[in-house]
Amino acid sequence: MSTTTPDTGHARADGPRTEAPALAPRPSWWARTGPADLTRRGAVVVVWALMVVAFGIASPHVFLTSGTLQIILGSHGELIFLCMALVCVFSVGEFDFSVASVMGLSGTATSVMYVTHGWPMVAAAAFGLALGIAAGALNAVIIVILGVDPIIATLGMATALVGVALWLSNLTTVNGLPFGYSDIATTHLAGLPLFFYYGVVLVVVVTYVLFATPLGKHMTFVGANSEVARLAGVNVNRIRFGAFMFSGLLSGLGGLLLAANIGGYDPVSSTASLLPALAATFLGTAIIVPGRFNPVGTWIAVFFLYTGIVGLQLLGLSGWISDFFFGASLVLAVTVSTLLRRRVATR
Amino acid sequence: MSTTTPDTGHARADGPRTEAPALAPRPSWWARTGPADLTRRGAVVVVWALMVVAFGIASPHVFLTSGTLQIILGSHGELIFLCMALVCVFSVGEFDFSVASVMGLSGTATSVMYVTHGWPMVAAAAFGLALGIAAGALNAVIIVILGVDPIIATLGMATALVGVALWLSNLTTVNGLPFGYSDIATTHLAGLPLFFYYGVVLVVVVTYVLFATPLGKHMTFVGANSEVARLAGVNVNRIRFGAFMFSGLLSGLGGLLLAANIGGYDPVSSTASLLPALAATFLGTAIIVPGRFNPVGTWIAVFFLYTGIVGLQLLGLSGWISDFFFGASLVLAVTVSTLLRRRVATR
Amino acid sequence: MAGLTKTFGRTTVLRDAHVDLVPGKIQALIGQNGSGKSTIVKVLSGFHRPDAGATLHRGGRSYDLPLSAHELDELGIAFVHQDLGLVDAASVVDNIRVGRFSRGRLTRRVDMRQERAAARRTLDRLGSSIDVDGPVGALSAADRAIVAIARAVQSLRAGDGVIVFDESTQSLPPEVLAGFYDTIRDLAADGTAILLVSHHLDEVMALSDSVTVLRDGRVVASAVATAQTSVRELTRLMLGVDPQVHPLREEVETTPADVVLTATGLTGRRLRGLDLQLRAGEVLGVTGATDSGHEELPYLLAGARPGRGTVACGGTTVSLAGAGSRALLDLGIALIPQGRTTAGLALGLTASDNVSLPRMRARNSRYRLSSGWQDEEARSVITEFGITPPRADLLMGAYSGGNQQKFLIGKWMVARPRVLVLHEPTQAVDVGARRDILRNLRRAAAAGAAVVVISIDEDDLAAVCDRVVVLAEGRPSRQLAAPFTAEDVLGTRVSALEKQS
Amino acid sequence: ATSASSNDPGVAAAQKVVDSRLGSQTFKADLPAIDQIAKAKDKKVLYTAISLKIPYFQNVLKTMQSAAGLAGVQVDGCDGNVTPANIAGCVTQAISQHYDAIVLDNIPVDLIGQGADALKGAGVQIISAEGESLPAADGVTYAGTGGPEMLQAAANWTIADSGGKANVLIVQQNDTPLQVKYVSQYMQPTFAKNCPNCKVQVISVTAAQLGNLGTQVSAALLKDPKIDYVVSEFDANVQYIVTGLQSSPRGKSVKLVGAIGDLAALQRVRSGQFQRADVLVSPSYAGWAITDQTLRVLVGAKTWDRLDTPFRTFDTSNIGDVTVAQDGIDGGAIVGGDTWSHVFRASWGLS
Ligand SMILES: Nc1ncnc2c1ncn2[C@@H]1O[C@H](COP(=O)(O)OP(=O)(O)OP(=O)(O)O)[C@@H](O)[C@H]1O
Ligand SMILES: Nc1ncnc2c1ncn2[C@@H]1O[C@H](COP(=O)(O)OP(=O)(O)OP(=O)(O)O)[C@@H](O)[C@H]1O
Ligand SMILES: [Mg+2]
Ligand SMILES: [Mg+2]
Repeated sequence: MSTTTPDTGHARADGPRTEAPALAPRPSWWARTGPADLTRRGAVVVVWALMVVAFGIASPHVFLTSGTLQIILGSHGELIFLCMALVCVFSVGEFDFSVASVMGLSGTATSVMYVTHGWPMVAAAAFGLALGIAAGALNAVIIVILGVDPIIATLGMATALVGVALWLSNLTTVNGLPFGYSDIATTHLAGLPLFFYYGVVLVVVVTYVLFATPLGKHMTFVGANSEVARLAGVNVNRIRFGAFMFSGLLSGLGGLLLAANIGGYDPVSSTASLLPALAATFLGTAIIVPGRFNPVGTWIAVFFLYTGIVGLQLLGLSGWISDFFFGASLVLAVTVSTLLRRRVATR
Repeated sequence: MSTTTPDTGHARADGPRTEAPALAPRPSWWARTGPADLTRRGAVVVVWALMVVAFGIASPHVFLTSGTLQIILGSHGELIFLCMALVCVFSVGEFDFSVASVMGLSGTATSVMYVTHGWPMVAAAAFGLALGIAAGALNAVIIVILGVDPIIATLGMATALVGVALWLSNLTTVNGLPFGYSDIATTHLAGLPLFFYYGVVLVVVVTYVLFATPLGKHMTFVGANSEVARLAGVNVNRIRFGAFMFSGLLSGLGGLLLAANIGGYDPVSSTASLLPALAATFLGTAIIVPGRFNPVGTWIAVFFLYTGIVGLQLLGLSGWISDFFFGASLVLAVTVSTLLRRRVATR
Repeated sequence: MAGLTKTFGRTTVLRDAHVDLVPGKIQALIGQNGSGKSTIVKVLSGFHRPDAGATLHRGGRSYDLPLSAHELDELGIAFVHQDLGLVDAASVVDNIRVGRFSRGRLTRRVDMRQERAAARRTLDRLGSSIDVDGPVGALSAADRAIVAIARAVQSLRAGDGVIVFDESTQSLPPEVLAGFYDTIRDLAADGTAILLVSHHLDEVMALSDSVTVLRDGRVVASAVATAQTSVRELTRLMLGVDPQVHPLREEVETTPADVVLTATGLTGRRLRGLDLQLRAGEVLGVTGATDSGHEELPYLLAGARPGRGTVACGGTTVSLAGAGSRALLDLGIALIPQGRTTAGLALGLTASDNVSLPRMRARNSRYRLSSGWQDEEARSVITEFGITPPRADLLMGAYSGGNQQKFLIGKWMVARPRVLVLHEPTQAVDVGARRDILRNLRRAAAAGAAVVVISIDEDDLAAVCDRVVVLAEGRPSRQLAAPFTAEDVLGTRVSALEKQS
Repeated sequence: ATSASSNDPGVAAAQKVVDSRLGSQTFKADLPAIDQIAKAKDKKVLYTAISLKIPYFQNVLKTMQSAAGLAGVQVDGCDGNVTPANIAGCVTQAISQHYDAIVLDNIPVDLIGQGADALKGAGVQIISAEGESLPAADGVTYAGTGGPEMLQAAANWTIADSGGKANVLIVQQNDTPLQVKYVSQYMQPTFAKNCPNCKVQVISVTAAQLGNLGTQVSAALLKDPKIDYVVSEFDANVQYIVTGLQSSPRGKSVKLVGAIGDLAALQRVRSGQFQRADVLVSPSYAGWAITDQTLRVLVGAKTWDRLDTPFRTFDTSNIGDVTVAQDGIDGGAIVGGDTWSHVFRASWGLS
């Protein structure tokens, strides 16, 4: 089975071959990071800054306010959860199209169980989360154990799960989650909802796991060359299985929190989040750690994209331009990052 | 750059390693195709037959009529065009998320130019088609020449092009294409619209090109191992470039014909066709030539999926069940085909 | 070819190199890993664009490099690449004819009858009778090589043309080599000029008429007649220093001690109940003909492939049925697989990451990675094996094949395992690097490890092993105990092969 | 809405409309009788809705099936799936399966383009239930179910609640011409007429871009911090608007008004989460009304142009009087009980 790695140039040699003096002491991070390297890492951040300046000039009184920041940071908390799910799955060399549908399933199930069937809130939330994990496990069984291509399997699951969510909810939006529950997502702290802070905590945790624990290293090797990992005693299938389960868990959590945020859930709306999540995750590979799926880069990418969209909306431009901006900035950012990387590689 | 092949086991040796007798006369197709082989090739077709029988029993008076056949074969002509675009791109080892958006762009542009700007019909259609080809060429430049990952690039293009189509149409559905134009898609022949026959012709042409011409063989080599193809003197980049252009052309054609079929176009609805097209194309790899993207298998897959959906609808079941059926049958069919292939391979 | 200069960024890897080929003669191209052999081939085949001034002279005319695939075809220059370049799922005829399919004028259709006939003709010319319609994936290694050669020679006119073999013998089992050499000699006898890139100096001595030696991108010896030189002289030209010649077995003494590993009833697809005992401080060699089961042994011993039998080591006995790599690693058995890019190393990650992977769990707490030891390990491998460039933070893909191989072996030796199992440890490695690697194996044994080398390279086996077991039909057939020579190993294997068939 | 303190005539007019729709609604109509209902027996009708994933349309379909069943007429459903290609598929189905009539619910006839002529050519009658009440024209019979009146009611509620000083943001859906017309020809004129001091802004959204509606609303609130009402043309969009209000610094003080509602809208009004008012009709009523018009078309009886739809407005003042549940909406209890089915049956001579 081909592993269909959504790798963005991972395997390419990165630095020029130099005649370094024998066993030179390892240079500091800063010294190793020349200006070209900074351009590579920071290209998108620079574009972000330019964008902020442009919007600031275009509408200084509206754009350059704390309100704008609140909107950009405070909306779309669920995207961070989906993106982190994708980062985990992509890191081990797999693919997952079903994150948004899993989110929808969990959110819907929680709302339906509480509102329609009168379960206690805690039981309803636990049920929603359990469904998310179960969906992740089903993905894992199909892909890791039965060996089906992950793109096809999760594409099918994505559609099937929307069906299940619609069935659970009897096709309707369900509303009326208790205020106390909504508070877990919407309570404001320093002007931003808790949902935002959960995202920050999640990004920190995933970054830590991926870059500072043995598990993260093992995941990286599974993604880069799973046979090497297997022969080094890494339980490759457990790691792949775990990545899908974790993806289900995070997507489910995102669903629970989104339901809390809205006070209910509409099962069909979830699929709209897939594309932004994929876009941000791919865009993240052009930031901070170029060529690798990385949580912080992805986090920045989410806010990069929404800075553009909110800025355009504040200028009164919406509708077609937001789609265009979304797509074009993804293509542009990744193209620039690919070209920069290539230049460094052949210097 | 990793090529991100959406290959479904392509590179795997297809048969068991046998000590073939030297220079035995070439066995007939039938003799080479053992019963296990037939199961492999035909599993989905058998499921299809069972499905038809089941629906026939459930609602004999409605389902088992020529009308049903007309609905199944006569609607969704545009899907065949999108699927063939995908087959071409997948065959050379690339990916294309943007087919549905390109279709939408061409359909919208044609309608807008004729209806809103009063261009002659022929000019409007030519413009729509040219936009489709241009979009394909842009994909090709970004992916083949600049070396950007095809999944990311076409994902971005897919979104950006929806924006362009919305901008062209000023955000609404455009209607009022002339009758004469609509006739090119809707004229009936033996109970089925011309749109259906175009699809058949297209499938025949693509099959011929892929399996019987040098170009097709070269495409297969590029998809299986582009380095081998390059060393054998195949102009790999031209073939990859061509595949994206052709994809743009076919998607554009699909858009023109869909616009003719409807008499106008709604720019946002096009994206809804992406998932069915991907599903059918992947499902097609489980039919006729297992493990390879193939036009006839894909054609069968489209009608397999729509038989299920129309059948369910005729039974009065709709809403959630169609999504569920769509997703579940994709997962199931590909799982069964993967398992069968694996069994044959290890026998 | 003349004036070949190739610069990658700031690194110049070819400096005004030149190669002269004569019709009907076999010319060998040798050099250390990274000396530029493949780069010459890639410049000629059009994969790399050389710096200005590179030209090809042929038939009294000059051409600027690079040439297009079409021009190469016109000029009758063809290539057989290291991994043969075959697509397994495609048929023999497609693999041979790819890039040259004829096309009907109106139908644009491939005339398969004609294609089959063309493929057949070429195969007949090479004296092969394989079925042209079967998939290449179903062919034996020898037949696969024939298909690759057939693709290269088909458009050469007899008595003309050039074929370049870049380490093509790498993927061939020894028993088919003789036939392969015959094929090459026949081609040369027809008047074709042949360029042969190889690390096997014996092969070079036996096959070539002349030798060109590269060092650091420069030609240090051009078309030296093979008859007038020796392995020792060639090695000196390649390395730039006098090679050490006395056997490693004597250079690094070891003293076999207690039995550390007992394997009983190893059974897999080919092995049939093999028993094996290893002593600390011993280097054991295992070899055999294709399909005799020796290729399977390392992976069974390390739990990397499903099999049956038991392995006892360090007081613990593990049953192989259902056991994975992990269980045998825990016993202290380290496997160095063949295929360094597919199973040995992750080329996209740094040297330090690659080296430290096996001890990631043991040397860290579960929740925190401490990084100091990783670089330390990588640096110790770099010093131990003399790897260049000596940088732990470089991506593995930026090292040459020989250096990668050193990292692969070093990554396992750093942990001082009880048992070291190696499969073809010197594949695609130059003489200098080979000696470094083999010396380190001896040192590991001297330090108390048990070392098993599974290889078909009789020179390696003769150089390092205290004992060699030859397998036939999945069981031990003969044994050799030191001292023995490469010829002894070869002879024993041939007689085992005869017994097998 | 008890802000009648103002003696502004526009506000008074608005308040009057609001008051008339807050209580139980009774359906009254003077329907011409259908003489030969037996002629409809064994005819087949294809009900094509913009999306059968929306429960309202599912319930209309169910009602139609049982109501038409009384006259021996078979009704099947076809899901338009919000895509013209799917809708075209439904048209194909109507023609090839020889239906006698097709009902297009919330699908403008324009959207099927040449399909309309193909249907006419095949002798399939077209009934448009897109919500507007129009006289039959061009071979199409209309069966309006009160959409324009409901949106006017939502506007009037806003005017009355604000005492004639509302600063309103209307969220308009842009997928079909009808959706645009609802706002420009019914809602905005209501504000213009009854509330000259109201400030009205419109933002538009398409189905594919609902994901960005939240930030679009936040941005609008940021640009004009005085906005105090957001009116959504369709309740289906309210949840996206809610996310926008959540992330907006002053979102909590904005009042949300929705129309053409569903259960979730009533739940929000009851719990007081953002939404303060909703206007809603029972799908049972719509199902009967559409069936009635369809039967008239099938037997060639006189059709009607407009009926007085029994829709009801809900806000904090009356939400406590009703049981908020799906069957209340489906059966009509929520608007004051089923006061229509016997009226229609009587006109068919089947009471
Ligand atoms: N794409 C590249 N970018 C930068 N440097 C390269 C590239 N390819 C080759 N080199 C450099 O060229 C040198 C020569 O490489 P080449 O592959 O020709 O060596 P070789 O003689 O074939 O070695 P081996 O014996 O391992 O096959 C390498 O050491 C490397 O430094
Ligand atoms: N970005 C890079 N910077 C420096 N050197 C590079 C880079 N990329 C590749 N190389 C060099 O290019 C060479 C790869 O070329 P090639 O594929 O011919 O390998 P090789 O050395 O011939 O190995 P093998 O013996 O397995 O064929 C390596 O020797 C490596 O040192
Ligand atoms: Mg080489
Ligand atoms: Mg090499």
